[in-house]
Amino acid sequence: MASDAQAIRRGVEDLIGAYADCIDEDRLEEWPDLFGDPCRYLVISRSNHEAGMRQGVMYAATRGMLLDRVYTLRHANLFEPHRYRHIVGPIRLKSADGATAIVHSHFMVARIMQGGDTTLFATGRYVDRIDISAEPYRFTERIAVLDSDRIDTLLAIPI
Amino acid sequence: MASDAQAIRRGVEDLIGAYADCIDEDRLEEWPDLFGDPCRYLVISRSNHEAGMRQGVMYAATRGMLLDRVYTLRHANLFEPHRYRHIVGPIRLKSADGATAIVHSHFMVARIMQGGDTTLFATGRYVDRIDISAEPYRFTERIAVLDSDRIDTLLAIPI
Amino acid sequence: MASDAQAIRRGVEDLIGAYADCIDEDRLEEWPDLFGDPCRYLVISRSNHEAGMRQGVMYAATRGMLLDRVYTLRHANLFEPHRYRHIVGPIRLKSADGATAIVHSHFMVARIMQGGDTTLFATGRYVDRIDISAEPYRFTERIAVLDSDRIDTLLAIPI
Amino acid sequence: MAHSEQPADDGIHWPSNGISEVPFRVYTDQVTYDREQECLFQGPTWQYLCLEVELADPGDFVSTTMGEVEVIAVRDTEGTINAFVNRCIHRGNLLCMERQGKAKKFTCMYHGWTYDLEGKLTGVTFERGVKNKGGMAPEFRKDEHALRRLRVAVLGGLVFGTFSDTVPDLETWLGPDVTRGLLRVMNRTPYILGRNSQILPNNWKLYIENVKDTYHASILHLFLTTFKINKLTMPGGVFINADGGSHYSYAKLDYAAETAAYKDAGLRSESELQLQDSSIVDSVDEYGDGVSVQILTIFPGMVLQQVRNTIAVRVIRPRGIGKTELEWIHLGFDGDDEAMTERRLRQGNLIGPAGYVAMEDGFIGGFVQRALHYNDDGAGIVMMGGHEAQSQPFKASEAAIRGFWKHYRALMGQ
Amino acid sequence: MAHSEQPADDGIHWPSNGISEVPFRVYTDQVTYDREQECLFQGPTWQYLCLEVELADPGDFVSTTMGEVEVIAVRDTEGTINAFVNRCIHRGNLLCMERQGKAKKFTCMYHGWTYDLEGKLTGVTFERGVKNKGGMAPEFRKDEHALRRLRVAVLGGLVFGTFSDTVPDLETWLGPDVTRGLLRVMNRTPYILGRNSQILPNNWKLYIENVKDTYHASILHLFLTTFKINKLTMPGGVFINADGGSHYSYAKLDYAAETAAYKDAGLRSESELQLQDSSIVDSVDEYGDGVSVQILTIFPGMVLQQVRNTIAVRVIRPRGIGKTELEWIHLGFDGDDEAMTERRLRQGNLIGPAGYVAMEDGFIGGFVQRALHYNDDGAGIVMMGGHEAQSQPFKASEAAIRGFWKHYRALMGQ
Amino acid sequence: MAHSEQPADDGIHWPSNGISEVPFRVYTDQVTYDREQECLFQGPTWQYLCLEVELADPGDFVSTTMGEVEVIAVRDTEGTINAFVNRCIHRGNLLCMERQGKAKKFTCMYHGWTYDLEGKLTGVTFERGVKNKGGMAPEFRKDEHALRRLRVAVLGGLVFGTFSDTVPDLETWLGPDVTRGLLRVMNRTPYILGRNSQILPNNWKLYIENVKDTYHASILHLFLTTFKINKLTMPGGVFINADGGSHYSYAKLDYAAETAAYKDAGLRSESELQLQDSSIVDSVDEYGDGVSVQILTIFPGMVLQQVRNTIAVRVIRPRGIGKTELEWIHLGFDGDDEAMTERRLRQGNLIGPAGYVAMEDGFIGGFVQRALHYNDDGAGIVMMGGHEAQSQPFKASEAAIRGFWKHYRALMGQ
Ligand code: FES
Ligand code: FES
Ligand code: FES
Ligand SMILES: [Fe+3]
Ligand SMILES: [Fe+3]
Ligand SMILES: [Fe+3]
Repeated sequence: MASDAQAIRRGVEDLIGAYADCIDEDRLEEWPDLFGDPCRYLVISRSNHEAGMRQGVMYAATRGMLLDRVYTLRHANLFEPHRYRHIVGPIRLKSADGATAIVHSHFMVARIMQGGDTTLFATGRYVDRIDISAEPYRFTERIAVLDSDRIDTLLAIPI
Repeated sequence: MASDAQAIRRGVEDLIGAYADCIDEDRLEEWPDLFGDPCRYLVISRSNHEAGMRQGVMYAATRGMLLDRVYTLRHANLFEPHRYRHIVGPIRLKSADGATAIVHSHFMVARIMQGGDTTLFATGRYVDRIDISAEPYRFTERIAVLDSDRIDTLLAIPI
Repeated sequence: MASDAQAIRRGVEDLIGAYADCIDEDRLEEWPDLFGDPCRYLVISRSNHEAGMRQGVMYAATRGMLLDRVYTLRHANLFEPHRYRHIVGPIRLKSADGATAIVHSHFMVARIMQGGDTTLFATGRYVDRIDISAEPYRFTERIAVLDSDRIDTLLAIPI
Repeated sequence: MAHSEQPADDGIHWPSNGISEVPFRVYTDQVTYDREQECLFQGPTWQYLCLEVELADPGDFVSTTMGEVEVIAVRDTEGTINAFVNRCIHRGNLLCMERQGKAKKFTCMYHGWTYDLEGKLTGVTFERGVKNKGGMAPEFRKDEHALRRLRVAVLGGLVFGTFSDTVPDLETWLGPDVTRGLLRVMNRTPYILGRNSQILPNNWKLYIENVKDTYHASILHLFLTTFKINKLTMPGGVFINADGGSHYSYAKLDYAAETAAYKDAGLRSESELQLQDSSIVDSVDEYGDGVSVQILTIFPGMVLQQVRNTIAVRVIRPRGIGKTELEWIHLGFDGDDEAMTERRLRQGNLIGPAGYVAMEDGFIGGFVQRALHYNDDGAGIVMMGGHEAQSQPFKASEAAIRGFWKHYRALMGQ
Repeated sequence: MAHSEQPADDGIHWPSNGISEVPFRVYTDQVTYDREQECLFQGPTWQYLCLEVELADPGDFVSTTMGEVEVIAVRDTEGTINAFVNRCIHRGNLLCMERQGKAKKFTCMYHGWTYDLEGKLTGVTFERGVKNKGGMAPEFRKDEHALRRLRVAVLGGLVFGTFSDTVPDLETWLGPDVTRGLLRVMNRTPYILGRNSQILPNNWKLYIENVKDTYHASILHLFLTTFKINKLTMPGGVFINADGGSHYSYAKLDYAAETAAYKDAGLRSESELQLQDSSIVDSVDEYGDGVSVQILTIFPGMVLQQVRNTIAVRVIRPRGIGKTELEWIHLGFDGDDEAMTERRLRQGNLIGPAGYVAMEDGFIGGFVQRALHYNDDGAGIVMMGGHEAQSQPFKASEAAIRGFWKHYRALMGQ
Repeated sequence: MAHSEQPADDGIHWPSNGISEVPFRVYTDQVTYDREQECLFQGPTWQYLCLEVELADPGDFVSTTMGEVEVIAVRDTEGTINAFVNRCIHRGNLLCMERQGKAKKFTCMYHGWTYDLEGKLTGVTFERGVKNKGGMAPEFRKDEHALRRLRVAVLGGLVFGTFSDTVPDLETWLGPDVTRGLLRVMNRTPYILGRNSQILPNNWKLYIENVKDTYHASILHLFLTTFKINKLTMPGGVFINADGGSHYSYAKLDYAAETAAYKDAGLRSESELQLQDSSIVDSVDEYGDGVSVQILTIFPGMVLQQVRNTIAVRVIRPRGIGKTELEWIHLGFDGDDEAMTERRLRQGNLIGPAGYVAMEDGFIGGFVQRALHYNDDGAGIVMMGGHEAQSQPFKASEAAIRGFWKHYRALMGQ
């Protein structure tokens, strides 16, 4: 009933909000916990995605792979310090049964370098499959479909 | 009562969400259906709008004119392939009676060229008059007030 | 109970929406009324803020200081005419008791010059302490934490 | 930053046969670009500044640019329109920052020097110091200083300016044909329906050539053929002035027959190949001469258009080798009724940045620019209609483009 | 806008000892950049255009760039692959705007001139005018015009093109070693798993040097040492072709031992210093020769890589002195089963813009560029492994980089 | 990309009368800009690097820029402060990417070469190869290599550096007046209240001139007149050092009277023309000498300000002909109590990018730059207070600006 729909929407919004929050505020260690295990996290350009080409830029199939990404970011990769700022638009709840919600949302991500340079780094759409069978909600699948197939310099922090 | 207000807000958010969705995901054929007939769709710069000058960049007074815009875009105009990414901010429900809701929202639109170039293409405010007398809600009037009076190269896809 | 939480969330969203609205639509005179008195309004770079350095770019500790900022903007400072466009992401309600709500939200601000130049001027996070003990809600504290410590040309209009 | 992008000259080599082969490098060379500012935009040409109605009363001013240079046009207390460079004599500050307004005098915000509406320096803050301390060096005489002045002329309600003391008066310079064409369109008092501007990713000359190019319309602009717009058009012609730089082309239309045709069309609205709503081409013969399209250019970068009932001035502003700002000033006329205004606004869908017919013109120049990138050897071919730049009674010709290059080469000394 | 950024030449002064000291100014000088376009990218070099499988059928075309120049590759009706410059003969418009497609002929959108799949001009709209009015100048002969043609060659399913009539055929030019290395990797019919592209904030040469730099891998790429990847690597070697410009380096790996090692690792998963999920390095010896890494470069700007089971072509596209576009074309091969595809995709985390091993290569060049900003006197030192550019059986060497400079200086005439 | 923007020299022609007429082209010419980097920023001038307190302990380092060049300042184990260019000797990589930190040595991330805190090259990875294979060419001697060294001096807790071996020691170079002015403000141990930086859309010289311009304050900064700030200011003066390049100006204030005035004001708070909350100007005479404003400049691009109780260092960093980065380093001092800190923060509204008094200085230079765009013939007039550059007991003068040009011309050899 309505209140349920309401509750699901709120839970989904919280999950999606927590995602942007932990990335932008540099609390990446919380990021893997937002996914189930196994899961699917894929950052891929729209041109590849629409052409049915599966090669992305970043890909994880397990929470372990997410943890490795965070560990590596912290300890085993070098890059100039920078941060993101996500703006995620209103969610589009495409479907929801007791177990799974399919949710789309638009995003813009600005990248801010340590020197202050700010650029519109990425835009696109999150295509999410969310496990709503239990609290806390978790991503079963999150595909970040990038509108552009060009990335400036590198992609270190997940989108 | 509250639940009504709630329902109206949700319906408006869905309409506005569907608008950005069908444009950004290149399902333009769905776009005219979001308007009543007759209707008023106007893309105009703030400087013209505030000065009371009516000349816009894109203008439709009927659903037929919207359909013509889509047909022309698909078959009768040439331009370099590109897509938009809309981010629409939280809506401001200015007023709502049983028949009509007046709604404002802020937008940013990024344009992504086939080569990958991404730019902040347009920013502004939607000033909407929405027919809420029946489901599905439809735009009686949507004015996209552009903050800038400059357009980069051309405006093919509606804002 | 849920409906309360719902009402608080809506009230907070309205306050934050009204803030962006009055700035972007150049109704700055309404801006001070959104704050309590005394209050704390601070625009500060993340690098200063995270380092515990208190120097910001704009600072007001009373509503009088907010009023002075608006008066000065209108009558005692010269700068090239321009406007902002705020896009504020979904709010994160961190805590709320009967008296105070702690709310975070992400923002992007585009700046549009009179000539039409549009740039991504600022990105960051609002860290708000909101007095919800009575209608209308008001900011007890609003810290606009800027991701970049660089400002293009000048900061005349509040963020 | 005029010189910040200035490279060594690569030399522009014009093929022997004059103006029907155009070296691609004219679109890519920085030295050429800088000389154009000097020889064309600051040279012996008349350029659009504003509408006379924007300067209705004494003190009304407009600040704009001629080429890359900031200038001011203002009506003084005698009612004369003056124009001068928007640069303070003291330290070079932009004297006026408002795009439009009303002033009794111009006061520089930096140190408060003041100028009258003729550009004469009338006030120097602290000229004699404060309490007899400081002040300007004694030999400084403010009456020896004035803002760099432009010549001004008005034709058909349009205000023009030039940096040149030698260029003939405006009408003589335009010649009788172009003058006639201008006055035909501007036969009533205009008002501004609105402005739009477009940033074009190409050299400014690619756009003005496009406007003068009567060859591309029926090919590039699919909209016209798709919906059989202008299918009742009757042959028109091209008038080119003596120096070649300015021109107009026109075509007539059987308005009545077209209107009838659309009426019938209403009956077979299932047809894929027609507009669902033909009101965007529902036109009236407002000039009573059956001419439905008249495109007029004034060297180097102004366009005056009548496309059915859309009337617009277009100003082409160079903004670097590969960047051009195109401003559209959409006009109505005193006496328009609501029906006419609504007609102009609906037809507005044909032109401007989103115009069904104008859209392609907005990007095609950028495609040429891209194709020439590091690939600008050789020359383009402009031989449609021969090698000359004469007025011609037909449109399958590039004569008007050749005319542009004829005058261009004369002024650039190439 | 080729010339828009062209400054006066500051002169590049090579220290006496040849190729083991590289003047920093080669990365910052605009004249040098422009000459590279002419002498290297439009000079006697073979450059990657596309995969042969992208041109499977007659009419299939790809439009791309060689250096900064827009070109088209297309398979004609005889099945031959042709390539030509993507610039219309008429007024220089970009003839083809689609990145990929199928065509019977190429029609310029601007004025409709048409070209066959060999680039010959076959149609000129209104060539004889309309109703005998206008039309092209009589002496214009369209059969005298064709698009500037490139030579084309195919090797291992990769299509190459050159502007040069004098450069030897592809295999001779590459030499036996590099040819062998290329054919080893491209030993099956490839398909595209996906593309990614990166904008690098540095001169293109800093990236190709990085690829040829066998010295930095174990130092810059912490990931390898942190997780002891390749700890079972056996010494490899470097092959450099005769002119020095092209090369490949390789290393072997005890695949079986590594797999076993990861199995054990599973038992001590608490260890901080190992991957939680080692599937990203879980590799198979798909070439059956124990080689786990082979990096091959073709002068001036192409890379073919095998890093375990990730196969990719990288194309380095100069986009200005301090800007480079790097395209990754990730390959699979016909016959890959789902397990192999999934393996390639997971290992894909090692390479590309977000690659655990490739990430640093994406920004390090930008750091050099920044350090050289207004500080480009002097020369870098490239003496690891001596002063020569010979093939060597070890990797602690900069020989491949010296090879690049050897051929670079030869073609640039420096 | 130092040279990427370098055009041919257009020549800067100084009018006969020395330094009271400044050719506008100095703000628009790329060759001039590049020579400034060499003759001023890499020439005989002392430039701000950091605060001494930022280098409290051995190993503490700061990386910054001098003009466009990346440099590092570090305190070594002997406690000496060293500074050198931030460019690795091997291939030119940016040696240090952190803006601030603590290090025992500097290790280049690219190939691991190491340097001690004096900039001496101490380690070359694989110098002798791996298992005796590869390694550096035998004649390479690492003890022959060190990072390009700067001279360093400290005054009043501020650390300065210079590329010059010939410029006199800092105090001699500044002269007694400017030295005294600097030590007056920096009379306690500072700490950083915060940093802000601004990108100015103009040539760097337009900003430093603005700072030296005692003429504009009461005119451009409406805030001061609107709210009658400083109405109790007493005449101050200007001290200019011998070479003309550095200076300070000051003004006194009757603090007590002002405080009283604001108290009264409280009673008539309806008055439109006063601040609702005057705490932003509520000041104390922290130096006990009644001086409320002291603006000090050090050639070419440093400012030390005391504006009431706001103390700040400003560093002007050229970032291209028409782009300048201005960094504000806001200071407090050990011993400040909370009231003083809050006072400094509230007064902070007067300065910085959003400063009631500083705001106009942030864009006015951009307006000059715009007015000069393709319009840079002629010269500005700097004759307020005559033609000389002497210290003067009054402020309605441009003497300090003339001083700048005097030293500028000397170093540029113009
Ligand atoms: S620059 Fe205009 S008054 Fe000084
Ligand atoms: S430019 Fe190609 S047909 Fe005219
Ligand atoms: S560039 Fe510094 S070690 Fe190689
Ligand atoms: Fe056209
Ligand atoms: Fe590498
Ligand atoms: Fe000032």
